[in-house]
Amino acid sequence: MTALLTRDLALAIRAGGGFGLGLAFFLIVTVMVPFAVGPVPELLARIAPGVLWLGALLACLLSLDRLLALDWEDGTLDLLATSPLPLEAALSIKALAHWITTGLPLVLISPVLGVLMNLPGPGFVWLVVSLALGTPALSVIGTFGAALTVGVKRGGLLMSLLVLPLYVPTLIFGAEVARRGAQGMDPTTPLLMLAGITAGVVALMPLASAAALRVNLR
Amino acid sequence: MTALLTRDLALAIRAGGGFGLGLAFFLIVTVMVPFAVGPVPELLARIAPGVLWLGALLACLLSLDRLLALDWEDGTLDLLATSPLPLEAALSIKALAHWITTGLPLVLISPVLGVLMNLPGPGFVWLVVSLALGTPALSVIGTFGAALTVGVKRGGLLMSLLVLPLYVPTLIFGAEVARRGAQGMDPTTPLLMLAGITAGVVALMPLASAAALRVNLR
Amino acid sequence: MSMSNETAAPKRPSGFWSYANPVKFLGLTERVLPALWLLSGLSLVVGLIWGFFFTPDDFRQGSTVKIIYLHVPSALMAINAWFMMLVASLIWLIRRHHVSVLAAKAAAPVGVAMTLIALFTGAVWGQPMWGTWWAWDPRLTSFLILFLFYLGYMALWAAIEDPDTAADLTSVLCLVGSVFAVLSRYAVNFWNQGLHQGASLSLDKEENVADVFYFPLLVCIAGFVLLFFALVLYRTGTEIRLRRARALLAREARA
Amino acid sequence: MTLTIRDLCVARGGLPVLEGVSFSLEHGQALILRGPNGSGKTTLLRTLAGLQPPLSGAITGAQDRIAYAAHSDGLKAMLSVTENLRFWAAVFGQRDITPAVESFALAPLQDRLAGTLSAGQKRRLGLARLLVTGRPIWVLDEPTVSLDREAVAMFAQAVRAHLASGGSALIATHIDLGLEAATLDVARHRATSQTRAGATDEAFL
Amino acid sequence: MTLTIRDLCVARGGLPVLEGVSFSLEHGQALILRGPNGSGKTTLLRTLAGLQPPLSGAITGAQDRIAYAAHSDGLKAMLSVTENLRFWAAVFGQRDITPAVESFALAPLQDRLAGTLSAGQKRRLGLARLLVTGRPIWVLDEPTVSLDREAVAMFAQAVRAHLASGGSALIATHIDLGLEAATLDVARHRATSQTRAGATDEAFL
Amino acid sequence: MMPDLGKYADAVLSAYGVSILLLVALVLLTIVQGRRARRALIAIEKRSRNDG
Ligand code: HEM
Ligand SMILES: Nc1ncnc2c1ncn2[C@@H]1O[C@H](COP(=O)(O)OP(=O)(O)OP(=O)(O)O)[C@@H](O)[C@H]1O
Ligand SMILES: Nc1ncnc2c1ncn2[C@@H]1O[C@H](COP(=O)(O)OP(=O)(O)OP(=O)(O)O)[C@@H](O)[C@H]1O
Ligand SMILES: [Mg+2]
Ligand SMILES: [Mg+2]
Repeated sequence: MTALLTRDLALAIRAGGGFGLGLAFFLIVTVMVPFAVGPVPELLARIAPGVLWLGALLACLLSLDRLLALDWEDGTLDLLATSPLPLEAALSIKALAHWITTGLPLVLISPVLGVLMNLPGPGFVWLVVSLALGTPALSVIGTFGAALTVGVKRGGLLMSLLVLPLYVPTLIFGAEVARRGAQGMDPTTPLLMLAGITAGVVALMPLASAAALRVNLR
Repeated sequence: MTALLTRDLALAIRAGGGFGLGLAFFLIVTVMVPFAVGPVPELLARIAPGVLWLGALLACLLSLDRLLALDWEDGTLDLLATSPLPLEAALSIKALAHWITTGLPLVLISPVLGVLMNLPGPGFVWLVVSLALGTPALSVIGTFGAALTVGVKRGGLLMSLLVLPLYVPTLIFGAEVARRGAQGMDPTTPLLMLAGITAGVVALMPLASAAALRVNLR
Repeated sequence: MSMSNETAAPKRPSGFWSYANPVKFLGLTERVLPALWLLSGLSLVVGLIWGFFFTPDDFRQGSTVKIIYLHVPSALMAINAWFMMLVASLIWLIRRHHVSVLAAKAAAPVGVAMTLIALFTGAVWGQPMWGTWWAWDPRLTSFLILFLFYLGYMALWAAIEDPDTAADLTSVLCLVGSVFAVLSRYAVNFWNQGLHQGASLSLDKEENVADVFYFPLLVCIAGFVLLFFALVLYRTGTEIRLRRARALLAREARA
Repeated sequence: MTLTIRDLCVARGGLPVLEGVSFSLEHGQALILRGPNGSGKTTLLRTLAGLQPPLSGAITGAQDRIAYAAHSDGLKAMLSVTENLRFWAAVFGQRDITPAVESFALAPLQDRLAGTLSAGQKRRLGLARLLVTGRPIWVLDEPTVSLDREAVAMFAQAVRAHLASGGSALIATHIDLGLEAATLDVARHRATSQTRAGATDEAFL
Repeated sequence: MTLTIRDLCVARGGLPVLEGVSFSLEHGQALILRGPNGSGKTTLLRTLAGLQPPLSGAITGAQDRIAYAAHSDGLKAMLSVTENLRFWAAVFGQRDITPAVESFALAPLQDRLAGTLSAGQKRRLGLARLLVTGRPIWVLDEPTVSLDREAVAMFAQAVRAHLASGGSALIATHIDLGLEAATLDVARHRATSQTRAGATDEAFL
Repeated sequence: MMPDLGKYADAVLSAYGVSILLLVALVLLTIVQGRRARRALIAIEKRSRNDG
């Protein structure tokens, strides 16, 4: 178990910045938004929570294809499936490694990007809280998407297509928490929903992922 | 030359919808935006041109990693490099195939998504024109990014990091054309700039891409 | 630095290019560096203390003008570091001197630090002056883009295993990136006319920077320039040693 | 416990490839699978390793006792030789990787990244992985591809040692390994077009 | 024109691997490269194919005359056997793919997607690609990996026909192909640690 | 000694603080890395001279 986690982390760091790149992508996407919609401060402030959540989601999504595809190509998954480690546990660990290398850094840097997007003062805390609570769900759901598409050569785009709709509830509640927070409203209800989704997904999704992966390994 | 183009197109269609997926991703990203920023019609109308351009850009970006990586893995690039076809020409053709399977469908479907995003009436023509003029540049610049990162295992994220800043000028002028069009202003100046960038990039970038690829094949 | 087991190469280039030889380069920098460190430290200390303690407040900006002694030199160096990387990359692509490309590699983190200082001091300055930490002003925006180019450049170095491949690819990226950085600058200017002051270092625009601010600023700029050179030379030496260690290890493994 | 295969029928791409395969593999025994290209060796081995279900027939004694090695070795280019071995050892609950390193003469390559090995060196590392699984049944698909003569001998020696310590091995190969072992020619079990593909979908075939 | 190699020194990963390699290859000749794993055969062949520059030495007569085939065959899993061959024929300005199909007995597999072939069948298709290049010098890295005995004979036959028609071939292999050809043992050309890696950076090595 | 920074004290002090911190960190990092590389190289050279 720990061996798998440390190996995945080591690989993420060595293969040219597993940490850095997710971050950099998040940064770039949020930086591109003003170029696209124009440099109007109050407009930016209004869409800031949503854009930051969307940016985090896309950064997560883009790194998903590294999650299983490499291990599939070089046969590691075949060998893991025949190993004593249950596939469910292996996939949970891989999701955890993905979160540590992608989700966690995003959470930590989001306040800086909030500044760039003119996020109103009270929004910062809630942005961080909602991301910290929501990104684990993104990693776990993403693992399912990766398991579904792992047999497909370069299934990156297909996976995005499958995963994005699954991300909708997390995105809605997460962005709602951040938005209400930024407008000084009470974010408890969406926060509870977000927490519920994350808890449920972390507990149950690995079962589905393992089932999908087993089919793909056949 | 034609053989390479038809093969790339055939592969894109057969390998599970090269056309469909770019489109679908574009669709989903633009659909996610209302979830993220909240369903306020006039807000959506205001950010519509920018969001559509950003969506097109991301859809393009996400399909870039198929552009060369598959051919690298199975040795096709080695063999192409030793073939009579100059590498510059081969890469131009690959960029063209990428545009036909990704950029062109985006251009064609953008009016529909404009409706979803409440794009104001006069904006439609200019949205389509700007995308038609700008997406070829995206494909060509993307080919350069792909050529730079082709040796790196699963360099998708790294490639995004390298390519996104290169996309900035195209994005700014493209989105500006669409935005001015939507607001009934005169978009000629940014349109000319956009055309200039596309022309320059199409003419010169393949040289850089071929140079990078040759280094990577060593 | 012991490279005593090296034999002399058959024919060596002379003059400036002779420093493309790593041994000679290390020999030179070994001698120059102490002086460089000392000078840069001295001018930084003098400039910053002068600026911070012994200059008056501006009538409009109050004490915030003191930020200029960090902001302007770091912004200058951030841009010039990239320019130096561009020149060094070109030298590598044309003459294939390893030291040159290693110097470019060594300069990137320094450039990033300078960019970060410029961004941070600018943001802190902007809060009282413009009422916001950040505005999408063209100067600021193109700085952010420069920051992204630095990140991309460093990430590419980190991602590629073979040093010569990495050198070639990062050099090509530096070239293409420079063109696009200039393009972006124009695009951004077109897209938004900003808040930031224009060039005020030119001496004829006396209204912008009075002499009291001007001289300590010059000392600070000199300090930053010297520090940049000291850092880059030292780091290039480090990169050369890492390359050599790598080569020796590989040779050992193969023997 | 012996590995016993009874009347196995395996399919690839929805079509039966082999049928009526039966054998059993005792402790200390090796079995060489032979057969021309495309005859179904790979399919059979993947089925035994539990990576795909058989169409019909029974496999007993395979559960959690098989170490499978095919062309893809599960090696990470960015990890060193020892790191790769350590990882697989940990996954299979083992600790000691020295026997593996020694059997395949990997000591001089120990600190090299796996991605910088030559084809044959990579292959040796892939085979060394078998030793750190601690599993008794080795199921190997063309293990000696790219190996030079010396390395093939090294491999044969490792197999002999494994058999001597009570393990068993099932090896598909086209070349002569110099092992004293029974041979099974899968060509004789080629599925005839009569073979049905499954229970509920006979109508398709 | 003969392929002539004079005093070639090739490097991999920044280190010299082979030095002082000299030979020439006339029309109708084949040369077999031998050497233990990791001795530098692959590196030498890639250099000759023009995929990497030599450290020093001269290669004449290689420009645009080499057809290179290694482990990766440049085959697309989603294209059929004929489509794959047609594509490479078009890239090399050829038209007729029937000789290639016939030489490697691919007719029964013609309409199968390349991805559904077995390891040996895929290899046969990769070798058939050589015939559609129309290039006179074949440079082959372990061409017979995964082939059964019959297919190896098929390959040897194709090489003989190629030589008879005035072509030449350079083959790195660990097994005996049954070809009557000269052999070059690269192990004798191993670069000593004295060899320098480049022009201006002597101090690195 | 300390000049009166007025209401902008926070801004000026934090700008100086962070910038100097960044510079010092950069210099320290550079020197630590340099020292480490130097030591590693000397060790390797010594070993390879003893072996060969
Ligand atoms: C994050 C925000 C900021 C960034 C990235 C930034 C960046 C820059 C850059 C790139 C330069 C040009 C250096 C050169 O080429 O000479 C510069 C100069 C300067 N900046 Fe800023 N700046 C920022 C905020 C501010 C603010 C808020 C002020 C003051 C209100 C300011 C005042 C100045 C002054 C006086 C100069 C010197 C002008 C010159 O000599 O060219 N900056 N800054
Ligand atoms: N995905 C697939 N769809 C359809 N048929 C397939 C597929 N994969 C393999 N086959 C066919 O199944 C048969 C058995 O293939 P298998 O790979 O098991 O052969 P093999 O004995 O391992 O051959 P080799 O010695 O060439 O490796 C072959 O005829 C092959 O063409
Ligand atoms: N990327 C790399 N970095 C450093 N060394 C490498 C790299 N790739 C290969 N090598 C080393 O270069 C040497 C030559 O490798 P090469 O692949 O040419 O050998 P080979 O003769 O083809 O061996 P095999 O028979 O195993 O295929 C080997 O010692 C190998 O370990
Ligand atoms: Mg097989
Ligand atoms: Mg080889």
